Amino acid sequence: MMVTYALYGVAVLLALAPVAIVLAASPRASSVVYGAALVASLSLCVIALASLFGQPAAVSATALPLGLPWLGAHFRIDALAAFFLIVVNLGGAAASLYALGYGRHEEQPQRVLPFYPAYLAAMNLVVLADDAFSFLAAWEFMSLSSWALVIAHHQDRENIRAGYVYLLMASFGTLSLLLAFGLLAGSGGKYAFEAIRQSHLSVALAAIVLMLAMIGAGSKSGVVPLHAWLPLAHPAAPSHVSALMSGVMTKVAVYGFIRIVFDLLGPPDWWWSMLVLGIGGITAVMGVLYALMQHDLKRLLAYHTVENIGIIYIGLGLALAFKAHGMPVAAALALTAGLFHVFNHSVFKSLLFFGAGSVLNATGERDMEHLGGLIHRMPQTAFVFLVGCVAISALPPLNGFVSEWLTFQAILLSPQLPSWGLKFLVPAVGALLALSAALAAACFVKAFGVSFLGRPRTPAATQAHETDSNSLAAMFFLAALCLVAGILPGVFIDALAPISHALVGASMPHQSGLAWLTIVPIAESRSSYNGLLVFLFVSLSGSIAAFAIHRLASNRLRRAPAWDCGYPDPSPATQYTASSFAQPIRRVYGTSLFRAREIGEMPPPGSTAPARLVVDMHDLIWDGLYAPIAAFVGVASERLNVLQFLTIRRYLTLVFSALVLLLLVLAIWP
Amino acid sequence: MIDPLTGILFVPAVAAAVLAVLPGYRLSANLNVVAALLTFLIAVSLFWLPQKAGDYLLVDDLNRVFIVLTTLVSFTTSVFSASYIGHEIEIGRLTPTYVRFYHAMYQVLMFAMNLALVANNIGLMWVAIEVATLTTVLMVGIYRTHEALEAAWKYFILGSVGIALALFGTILVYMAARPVIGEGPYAMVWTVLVQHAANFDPELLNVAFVFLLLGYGTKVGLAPLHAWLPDAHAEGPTPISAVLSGLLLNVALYALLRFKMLLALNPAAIAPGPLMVTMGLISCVFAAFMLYRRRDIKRMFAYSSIEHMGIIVFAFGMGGPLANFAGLLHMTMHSLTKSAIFYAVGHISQVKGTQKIADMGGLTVTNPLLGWGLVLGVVAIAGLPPLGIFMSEFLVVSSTFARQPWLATILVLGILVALGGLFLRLNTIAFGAPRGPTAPAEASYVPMFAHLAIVFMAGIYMPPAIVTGFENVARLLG
Amino acid sequence: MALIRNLALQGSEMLLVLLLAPLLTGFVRKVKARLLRRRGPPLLQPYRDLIRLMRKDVVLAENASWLFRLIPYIIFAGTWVAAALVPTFRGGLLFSWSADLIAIIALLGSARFFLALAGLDVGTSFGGIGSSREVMIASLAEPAMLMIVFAIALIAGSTQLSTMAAFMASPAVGLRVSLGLGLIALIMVAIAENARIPIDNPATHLELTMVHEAMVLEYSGRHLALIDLSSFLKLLLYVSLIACLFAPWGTAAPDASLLELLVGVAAYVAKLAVAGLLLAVFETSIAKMRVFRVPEYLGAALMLALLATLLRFVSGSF
Amino acid sequence: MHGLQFDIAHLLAGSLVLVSFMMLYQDRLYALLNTYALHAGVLALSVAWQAFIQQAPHLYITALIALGFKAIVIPVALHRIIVRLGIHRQIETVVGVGPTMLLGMGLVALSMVVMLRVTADADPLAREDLAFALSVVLLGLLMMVTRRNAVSQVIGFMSLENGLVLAATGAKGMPLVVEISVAFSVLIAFIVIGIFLFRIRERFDTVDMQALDRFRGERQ
Repeated sequence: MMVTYALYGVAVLLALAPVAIVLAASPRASSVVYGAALVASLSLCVIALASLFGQPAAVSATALPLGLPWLGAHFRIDALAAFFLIVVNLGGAAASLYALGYGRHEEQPQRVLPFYPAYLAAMNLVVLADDAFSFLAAWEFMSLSSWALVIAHHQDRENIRAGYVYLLMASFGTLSLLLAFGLLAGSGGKYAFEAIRQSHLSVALAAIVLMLAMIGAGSKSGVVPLHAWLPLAHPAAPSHVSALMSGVMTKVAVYGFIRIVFDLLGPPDWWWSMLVLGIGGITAVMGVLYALMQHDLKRLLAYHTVENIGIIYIGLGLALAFKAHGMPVAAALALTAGLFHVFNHSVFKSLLFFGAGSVLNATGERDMEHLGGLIHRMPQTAFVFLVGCVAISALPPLNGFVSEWLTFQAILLSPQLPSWGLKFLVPAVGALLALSAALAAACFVKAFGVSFLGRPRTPAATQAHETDSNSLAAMFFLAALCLVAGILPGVFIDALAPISHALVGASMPHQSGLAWLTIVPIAESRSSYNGLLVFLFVSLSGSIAAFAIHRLASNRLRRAPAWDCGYPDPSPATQYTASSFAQPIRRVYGTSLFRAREIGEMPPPGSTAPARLVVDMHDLIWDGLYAPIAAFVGVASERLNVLQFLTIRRYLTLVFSALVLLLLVLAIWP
Repeated sequence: MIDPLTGILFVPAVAAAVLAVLPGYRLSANLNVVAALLTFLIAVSLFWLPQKAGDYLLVDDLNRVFIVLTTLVSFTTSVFSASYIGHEIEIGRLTPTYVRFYHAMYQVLMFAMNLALVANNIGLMWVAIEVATLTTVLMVGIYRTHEALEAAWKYFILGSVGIALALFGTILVYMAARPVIGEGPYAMVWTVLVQHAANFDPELLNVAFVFLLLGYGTKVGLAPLHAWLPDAHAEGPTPISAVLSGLLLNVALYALLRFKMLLALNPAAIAPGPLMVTMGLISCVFAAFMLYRRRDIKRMFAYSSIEHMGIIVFAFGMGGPLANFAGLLHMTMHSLTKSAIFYAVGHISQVKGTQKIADMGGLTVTNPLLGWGLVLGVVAIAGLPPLGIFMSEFLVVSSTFARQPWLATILVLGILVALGGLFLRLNTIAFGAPRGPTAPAEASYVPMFAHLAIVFMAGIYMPPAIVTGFENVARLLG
Repeated sequence: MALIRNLALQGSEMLLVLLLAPLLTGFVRKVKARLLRRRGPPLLQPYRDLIRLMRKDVVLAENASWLFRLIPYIIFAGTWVAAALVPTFRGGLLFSWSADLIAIIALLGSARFFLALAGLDVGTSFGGIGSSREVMIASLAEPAMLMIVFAIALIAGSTQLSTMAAFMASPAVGLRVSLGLGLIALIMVAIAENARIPIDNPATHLELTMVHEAMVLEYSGRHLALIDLSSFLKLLLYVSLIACLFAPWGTAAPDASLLELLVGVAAYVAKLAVAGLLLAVFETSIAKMRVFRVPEYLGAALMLALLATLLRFVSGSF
Repeated sequence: MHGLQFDIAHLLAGSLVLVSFMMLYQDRLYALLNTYALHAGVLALSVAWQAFIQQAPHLYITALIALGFKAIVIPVALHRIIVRLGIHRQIETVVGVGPTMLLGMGLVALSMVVMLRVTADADPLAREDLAFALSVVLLGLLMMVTRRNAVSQVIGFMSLENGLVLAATGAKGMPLVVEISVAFSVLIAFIVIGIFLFRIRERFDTVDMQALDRFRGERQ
């Protein structure tokens, strides 16, 4: 029974938490905890792989006498769960391996170690859960444990604030999911997913459930405009936790959405896809634009997660549209694209956060304006970080490109959709997707170029040192995974087949049999892509050129000062900074979206004051949505607070009027 | 072997008498603990006692749950109060005379609450609850400070009006019952009333319920009748705050439930549900907003009690097996959690020498056990898993949303706002740079962590016995 | 046997584009000079430049990293592979299925990605200016290009370049609005992508408006040669892309005889000549625009392409 | 029971309501005290009458308590307190007497409406009595909330409680009536003592909230 073994693994992780509390004082605690977590995650990963590849579509379920009485806690592994288990535990294993090195530099291990394994366990439980209560409990416990990790460094008020916003948004999401399950389960309280699958909701109720799920799962995965907590919370946590939150937890949220909308909710209505697609497109573009405006490396990465979530939701939305219109094959393509992107993003986003963490360790800096030239001091980190950047910018031959390519193929199928709304929306979403892809490339040119290339901008950057071997091992592992998934996508697509079979009733054609490991989404004549060959061609022609030139022409090389049109400036301050790099894009997009203004203050003639250039930007979503709510709560509590300071006579008046009111009600009662 | 039913009344009564004359706080504190423990053990034995109803006392599934909960919390509280009072005496905030008075009153309170729970006569129940109220009034004022007297006075006046209203309601119930049952004491015996409730005059019952709702609702602390509650919690000794929040509110609620059952049995009478639901929602949302402006830690958690009472009353008002079950569970969990929180708060304010939130900070650094205990308690009270209140809130919301979407939504918003308020303050208290005196606390952690452990357990696994018990009660409540 | 023939043809095409690319640029320069009443450099000047550069030492800035030395080869390889995947004088390339048009554009995208990184590597202000403007332009040009691909792919029912070309050559394709829009947008994008006037000036330095040249400012010797060659290739690629999509005449069939192949080559060269001529005339007849006018220009292209796609989505008859 | 007894009981109950109105009308503390004494006296009468017609001797005790304690002891004590605190001059009403009276009318009407909906098979005496009792209770509460002066508020509470006793005695054969009246007398005694102890001159809540703020900082 796969699920039983999986639960054993989770139990080990849970047991680690108290162990960590006990050990916290000792210096070996971190290696013990992370080592054990690594082993547990790996074994869970193996279990998941076994249940996904062993006999696909095989479902193993079990129930424990825990959780809700008279229902118990149900757990189940089907293809979908298995896939997400792989995502979770791959990320978990990588993070634990990374933390074996990174965790040593933690100054307050006792505030990190106990919650880390609990957090991993919670994410596993969400995926395993098979009834509403266990699902929500695990879901909220996931938020809770990660909250504890976010405020691990609680001396910094910013982290406390981040954790506060995070916890509020997370509970908001959980509560809306709770309402969704309230509808799904009905007042009879049929909380088991099996029972929910049997029951059928009316169209209106189903729509409400969809929106609640969109709000609940969306706020957790960070769709615009519910993303506000994400860029605050993810960077605040220790880097390996940031990687988990950004790379894995958002995917768990996506899992929740898929589970509810594709599995529990029954046949979709066509306009649902409009909602999901629209949100996805906006999320993608807004996310990457936000990211471009950042100069805090980890915050940039966090914002960029928002973009990738948008891409995933675009895939899911297309799948919904095709499913609603009875085009299972196309739906399978779209769903596979989305899921494949889930996997890819979890890989390279974790990789990038690890890289950021190593930089943070080496320099103590998260602000790109204080970095630069790290490629000389930490070449290996620079290399893997570069791989991550190329992958996340959706450039061939790495994996990011494949999933976006599949999404494009799915979009190209959608003219066959009958409904007019989609006819207009889908091309627009396609344009948004293309835009976000291009902007992503710009964003990571900035991220890598400013922090790793150029000249060091601060002494901290000058004294940077290469990170430790464990961290490097984790990062190289993920980088290799990026390449493999990029050049052998067929394997992954086939692995996803049982999921799309279960959810949309069809799957993409079998890939791995094809010549040269090409992938053909629909038909050979229509489109095909072969990452392996492209990779081979590029590397071959590159090396041939290099060989030829070095052999036939010259291979001599002299070092000299930089040319810079003859005006080289020794000061590194003359380099382009992160914000100046983003300036053209800010002028193009930000003027309207962020009300970005550049105010140049020129001192009057004769004054020796320096000229200043101030950029002021507004997060319109925050100003327009969150600030008013906060203000409302403030005002309401202020007004009501008067009731704390009344005189006894006035309190009596309250009682008296309540009495009279109720008597009046009785008097006019029919 | 004395009959347990009388035992749970007898032991506190005797203990009260003894404590009233016993000098020396150490001894009397221990005696207090012993008496409470004894009462608790006897109460537990009630489970093996068959249902029985005399003219004045009765045991049934409903009050078994309440009695055991009450005696348990009063036992743990007595343990806590032993160490708390010890500290108060050291710093000279209380004189031995007052402490003797305090212990005696404590047992009187136990007696009154147990009596209210086992009373089979609505008049007797009324008397018992009023005695309990007056006792707590005296204990709230025990510090004799400006604010303590203020709070006690406010509590006293509002309480007296509540008493009067409740009595009028009781009289009306008797009037309604008399034509059916006939004159004499039997028209006030609960079990008899229940049998004939269907034939009572509905109009009279309605008026009666209005008065009872307001009268006992004052004790439950429902808005807008709540005014006494925050100050009484804030100014009294912390053990009393724990008892108030953890027990006295429940006892009043118990009375309310009894009469709700009575009305529910009469088809012609108005449904008590909507009234309770409305007041519950008002209390929940109102208290949630009130959390934001609090500066005093005990007053804050008092408001949180109001909020949770609102949730419980909402659940019972909605009715139905699931919601009732959830209400009971929520009530139990809230009693345990809130008293645990007050234990922590008591020691914290003793360490910091103040109740001002602004003067506390970084507790998890300076006093890890207290700090993390408080964090755990707040996490529990905010309804986060894996603790028990999450389960009850899950059941309340999910079982009512399908029936009353808007009401459930309002409730959810209230819960969310309350969570925001609680954590806003918790961040200041438990995290960040330490503020205020950072002396290590000489505290008794056992009661607090025992409660939290129970709550934690309940959130993960509920023993079938308890579940069936609750289910019976839920069915009883209809 | 057929495989060997195909391989031979594929190889010959790859060499052909490599050989023709400098010539095209030289031709454009020559024509421009003529139009300006100058004699201008000889046609073969680009070849000479390349060879001279290859022979020279590389003068590398002190803090240039290993990435800086690697990038020219990456750019060259990416561009060359992309160019090799575009049918020139003969349809049905052997490896055409290994990357469709989207992938080709993505290949060019990765070349640009690394070029932009190169601009930042040495840490000079000019490099930064170049990179930041380049990514800004790309952030609009790439979506526009993808939209164009969508429009055409929806007409041809494929993103496979050979299939598309074959379809465009077939009579099945009539005159379509979306095609017209697509063509205009494609030309606009091509001009932007190749850093031609009015977007950028390939023949200038020491000017704050330069984009492409600013990025490669620190390159010298063989590195510079490779980068120049790549940009020649890119120009050729776009020309032959436009040619094979919108002027598929004279392209030899996959299984064509030697004679037909020669005809195809001739036709191809002719197309290149015409395109180069037009480009030169266009460039001389227009002035370079300010950097922040470029977004409007590219935005227009994006809108046109999006309109074309939208029309295709709404009805097949457009 | 035959008509006469009923009429007398009815008359007494009604006059209790009337006296409550008179109390609402008073604006001098002494006058108020005297009116209250009258109120208690009428209550004692009606209780005694109930005792007589119900043949319930224990009710006589209640009557005696009403007469002795409420009609004599308490007024005298309050009289002393007023003198001691020197507040016999003032009596501040929140709303003027006129509106208060109107409100009182409304309350009486309300209680009538509520009570007369009670189906008639509950015996009429009970109905009428309850209606009157309810109005007395409401009027007492009204008095508590419309008077700022502590003493007058206490008096309001006591008249409210008189209403309760009226209802309790009207409820034929209700047990515990005596105990309840005793308990209430104790309660009132507490309140009076409280006023005296805490020197509450003006109103129940002399402890100004600013003091509370100073100590607890509840208000920023």
